[in-house]
Amino acid sequence: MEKYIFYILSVIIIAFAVASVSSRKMLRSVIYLLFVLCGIAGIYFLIDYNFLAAIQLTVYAGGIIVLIIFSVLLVHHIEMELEMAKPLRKVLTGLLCLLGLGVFLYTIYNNDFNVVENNVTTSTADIGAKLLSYDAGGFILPFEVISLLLLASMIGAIVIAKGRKLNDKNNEAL
Amino acid sequence: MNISYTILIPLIPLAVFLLLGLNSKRIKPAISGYIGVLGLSVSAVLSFYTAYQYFFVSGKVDGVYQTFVNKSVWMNFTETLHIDMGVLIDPISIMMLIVVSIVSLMVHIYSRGYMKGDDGYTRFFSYLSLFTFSMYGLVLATNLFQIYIFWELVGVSSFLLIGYYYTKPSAVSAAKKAFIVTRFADLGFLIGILIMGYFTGTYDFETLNNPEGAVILNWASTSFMGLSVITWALLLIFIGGAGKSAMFPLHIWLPDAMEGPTPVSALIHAATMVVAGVYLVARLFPMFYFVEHGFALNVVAYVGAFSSLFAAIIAITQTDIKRVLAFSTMSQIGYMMLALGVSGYDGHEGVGYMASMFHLFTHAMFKALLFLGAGSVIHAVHSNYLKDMGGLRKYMPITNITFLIAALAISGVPPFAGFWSKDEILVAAFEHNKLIYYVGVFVAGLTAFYMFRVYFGIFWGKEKQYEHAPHESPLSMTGPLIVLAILSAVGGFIPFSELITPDRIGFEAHLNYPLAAIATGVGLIGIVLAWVFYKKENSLSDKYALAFGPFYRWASDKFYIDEIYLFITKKIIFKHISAPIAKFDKKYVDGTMEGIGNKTVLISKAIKGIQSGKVQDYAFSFVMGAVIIALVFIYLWTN
Amino acid sequence: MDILTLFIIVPIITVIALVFSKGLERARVVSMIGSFIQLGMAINLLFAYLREIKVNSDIMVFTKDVVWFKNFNIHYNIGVDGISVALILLTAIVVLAGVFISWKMKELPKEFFISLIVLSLGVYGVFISIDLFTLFVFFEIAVIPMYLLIGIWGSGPREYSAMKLTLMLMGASAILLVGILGIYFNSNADGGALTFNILEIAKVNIPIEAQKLFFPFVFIGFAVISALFPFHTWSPDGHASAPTAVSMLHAGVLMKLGGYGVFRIAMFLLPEGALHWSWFFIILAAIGVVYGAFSAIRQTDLKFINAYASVSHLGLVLFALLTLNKIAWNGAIIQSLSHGLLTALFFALIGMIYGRTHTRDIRKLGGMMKILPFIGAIYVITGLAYLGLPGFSGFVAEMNIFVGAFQENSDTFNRILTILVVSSIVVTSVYILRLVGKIMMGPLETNDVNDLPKATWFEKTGILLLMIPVIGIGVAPFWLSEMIMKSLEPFIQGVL
Amino acid sequence: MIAGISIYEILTVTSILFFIGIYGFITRKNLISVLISIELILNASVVNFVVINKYLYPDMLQGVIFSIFIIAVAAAETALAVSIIINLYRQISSVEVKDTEIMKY
Repeated sequence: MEKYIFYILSVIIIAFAVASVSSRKMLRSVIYLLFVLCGIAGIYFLIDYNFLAAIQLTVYAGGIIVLIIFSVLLVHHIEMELEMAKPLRKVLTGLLCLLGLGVFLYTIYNNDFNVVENNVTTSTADIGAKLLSYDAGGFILPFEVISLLLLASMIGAIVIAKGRKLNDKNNEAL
Repeated sequence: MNISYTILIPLIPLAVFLLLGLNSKRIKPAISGYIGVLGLSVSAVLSFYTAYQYFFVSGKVDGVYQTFVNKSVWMNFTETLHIDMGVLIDPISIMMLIVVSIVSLMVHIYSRGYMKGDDGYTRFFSYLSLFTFSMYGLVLATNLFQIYIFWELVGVSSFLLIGYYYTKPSAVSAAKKAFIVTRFADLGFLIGILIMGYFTGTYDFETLNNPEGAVILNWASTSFMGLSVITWALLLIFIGGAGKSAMFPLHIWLPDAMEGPTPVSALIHAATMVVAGVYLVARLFPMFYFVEHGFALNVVAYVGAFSSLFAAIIAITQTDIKRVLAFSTMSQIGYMMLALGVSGYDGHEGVGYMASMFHLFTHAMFKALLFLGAGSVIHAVHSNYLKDMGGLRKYMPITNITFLIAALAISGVPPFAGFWSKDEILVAAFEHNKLIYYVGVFVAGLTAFYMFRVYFGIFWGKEKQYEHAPHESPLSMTGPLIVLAILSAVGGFIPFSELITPDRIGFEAHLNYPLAAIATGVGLIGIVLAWVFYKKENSLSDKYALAFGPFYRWASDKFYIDEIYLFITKKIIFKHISAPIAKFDKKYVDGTMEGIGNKTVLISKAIKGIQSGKVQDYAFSFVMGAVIIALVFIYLWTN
Repeated sequence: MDILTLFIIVPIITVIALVFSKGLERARVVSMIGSFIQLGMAINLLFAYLREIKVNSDIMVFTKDVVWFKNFNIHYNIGVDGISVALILLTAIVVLAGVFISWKMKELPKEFFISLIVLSLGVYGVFISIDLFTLFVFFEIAVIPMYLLIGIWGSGPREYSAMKLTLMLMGASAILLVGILGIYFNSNADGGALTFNILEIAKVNIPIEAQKLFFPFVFIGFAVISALFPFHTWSPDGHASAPTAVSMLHAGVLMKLGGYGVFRIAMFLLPEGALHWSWFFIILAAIGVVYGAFSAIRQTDLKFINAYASVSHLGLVLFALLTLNKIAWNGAIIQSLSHGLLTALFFALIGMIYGRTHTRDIRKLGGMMKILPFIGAIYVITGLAYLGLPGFSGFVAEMNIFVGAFQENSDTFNRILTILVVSSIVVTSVYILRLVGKIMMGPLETNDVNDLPKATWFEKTGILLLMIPVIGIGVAPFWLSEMIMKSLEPFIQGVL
Repeated sequence: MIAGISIYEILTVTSILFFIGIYGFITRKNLISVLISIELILNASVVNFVVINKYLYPDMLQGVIFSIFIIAVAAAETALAVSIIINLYRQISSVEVKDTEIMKY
């Protein structure tokens, strides 16, 4: 059963990923991305990382996609057709990607993974404890760093998005 | 004999030149004329004094005229090879000093009248002084290099004086032509000097000319293409002389040089500068005579004889009186060359040398007179052409008489000066080379004919319509004419053979009556023919001109030598050497350099795209690089 | 302060003063004072040198040695001999004359004078350096301002010309650097330390193979700036586009660096290489002499004519150097001086004519003598001096070269080339007289130029500054040639 | 663990996803599309972290925690990118990659 679900998810991910990068309509492209992200969340569910799946859905599908959609709506007409790259470029890039993929797969399939059969379930509490742990192997420092980063990026995003024009207006007001 | 004061002879004109040249705008014309004449008078007096001292007081030791030298080093090359500056006093340099002094002084005086009212009056006198300085320097030179230096300076003063009317295109091109042709000849001279300097190790005339000296004794030591290198050097030096002296085929500048003011023609292109070539050969006469048994001297003789004949023929056909005189000058200089060429060295053998110098002297007098007379005529009628003249004897009696004297002198009618010198030349030629003798006699006849053609054409014949009645020139112009006429009349009685000989000993010259009679007879025939043709206006001359047909036309077009030169310079050098070089330079040499530059630009343009600033291109390259590196690693690890 | 370093310090001070001076008036006065001091120092140096050599028999006097880069043994090592003294004097004269000629520079005068002074700094530096590397650095300092001077203040296709000139000279510098490094890495052939010091390298027997290998690099590297055929093409364009003072400095001084470098480095340090290669380069030099002269005949732009004439005259310098003969070398140095002065004069006069008539096309000029008597007279005199008239410096130089080229160690091959080269004096007279005849003499070409402004006091001063040494050398060459000959002694010994 | 699915298959899928992302990154002409492609690439790597954690080291949580960090960074990154895009759009009225080339000067 899980096997088939995985295959279905894989097909969804790959198909929508392809659709996402080849669609000429911006909004659709974003929506296809949403499906890809949801598919990935599905994979997380499958391998029993429910917390991760939840984050994937809330942060990615909920936050990032919404952000992108907003930006699309702000800068585009919905029906606007996108300019596409030259065919030669596409072909070359495609070939390059296939070659790269070949390299990857060759490497992966030639690598003997030391797979441990298991059925461990990871609870959210474990993850939380690990994240906030001061002990050896704890992630409190990166956690703080990330939080600072998020704060900084939030401020940065606001400042950048405000742009010059507001400043100009202020100057005019003064 | 103390000769240290002689250095003043050239330096005074130099001072005058600097004074007038630097202040040409500030000095009033009248004053500048006086300064010029005064300065030159001092030089002339000094020259005469030197001549007197040398010839009659202290020049002779044991019956041989000595050489006095006073020099200092100007530039060192090696221990032995250096350029000196100084004065050299010997018979021929003194003779030349006298010639230059007399003619230059006369011309200075004459110019005060002739150039009156001209814009560049002061400039003219400064140029004249420059020329006189250079000529004195040339005459007094102690070595080959010094003579070359002043040789160039006379060339440039000649250039400046020919181009004196510098707004006239014909004058400018004549000046250029004179300078370039003579400079081309000087190229030969310079190479000759270089060869001579290297193979003999000296430039000094005394060392070179010593008949017992190492140079003359060892002439055969090195040879090149069958001739001794010294002979080559002499021939090359002679090319320089031939250029200045307008010998065939380097004569083309001389007729054109008549574009200059007439006094200049008289001074430079008749009496002094053009005989510099003769002087140069005479200066090196022992070398010419002894080296390779006189091979070079023979060349001189034949070139002289040919030029003499060639110029005389052309002179008959010219209608511009100054050009007739110019070709006559060329012919007479050819005569002098011929005389040098047939001369021997010892005792009476040296009669050719003596005659040449003698003729140089007398010719300077009567040719200067002819030119100044012609100038006087031109001044009166404002034209150079015979067709605009005629019957002037009534208006210009003094000019008429003096011109006649000069014409008689050049035609070799006794007892005028030309007769004596010409006779000596013919004697020398008769004794050494019959062919040249016949040429000489023939030329003597031609000379008489064309001279009297001009004379009759100007002063006799039909009176022309003159714009305003011609009048005799002022005293400042007729005075020099009279002085020169007197000299032309009596100059032949100077005992040259006792003063100037190759071996410096002197001999008793005597008339060779049969030869003198033949020469005089031929001259008289020429005069009579001219009388018949040109005394009265008649059609005889045209008839004979027609009879000669193409030959006459060739002669009147100067045998197309000018055209050949033009062809060579314009068509060959300018068009087929210079222009292609300029084009080659632009197209290939520059093109190659440009090409390198352009290729660099192209290459940089081609690779500029790599650094496009497009993130996606970078990403592409990055991925490609990563993949390639991965492939390399895989390849390395799996094998 | 030692007498030579002042030649570096004074220009720097002048430049600093210029930075703080505003406007044309002050800038030109400051640069004039600076150049005057330089000229005074140069004259002082000349006399000091003449005194010094009486008591000091070293090759170079007034030497000073300060370590600069210890690792590579680079020193700030300076000193002069008679040749450098003469060339320094030339530079001082030409720079001062150039300042006078630029008296009315309108655009960015301050920057112009700064570049000019920096250029002169580089030139002085080259002439006083004994250290190869220092010399190279100064060489580059002299070349770089050229780009700005032509590119900013030039006329016509100035950017093109400036680019071409700079690129070709830089290319040459690259080649030169290879040569210099080649010498440097062979300077320990006798076991000592690697050194850039010219005097020390001269004592070392650099392996013959290395000499043969590196001589062409050094020679070409320097000869390009002396417009060696076929690397001369930057010169006509560069001169034509450059402003007057820059043409003067360039042709007058900068192009002399080539001959100087060939002499001081290529010939002195690589004598075997010189012997081995001279036959080849002498052909190029001889071609350059004749070729430049013939090219000049066909040009119609005054500056092009002079540029090609420079190719011809500097070809003569290289030719003389390659004959490997003391007299010819003496001639080469004098020719450098003479050509420097005369070309500077020529370019100054061309600048004056151009400033008045706004054309350099000889077809459009004529009869200038009538309306500009002073300039006309000087032009004719300069022309005559240029074609080697006795009484001017050109004659002295040419005669030394020709006589030298005929002396002992030359063979038939050299002599035939010499005769070829001698014939260039005729061609030179053809183009000079054509020029003089066309633009100075003859009828006036246009009627509306009847009242051109006469020469001003600063123009006259500039011209007289250049004219006096020309005549001085021409009339009394003995003292100069004595001084140079004496300095040549140690150099010629290496070659013979 | 997914029953019947080996690690190879999952890695294959993520590799494909990764290269689709790269393809998109290189070929798309629009800044937002480029951003989407970056998300694809990030996701592919996140899945890899997770999967390798699960299959090879089930007792540890590093992979998971790293994934969380990556998601956080991606969110921050997207927020900044979007704000830049919006600002850019205001300045030059375009979000085409080719129009932003002027930034290289």
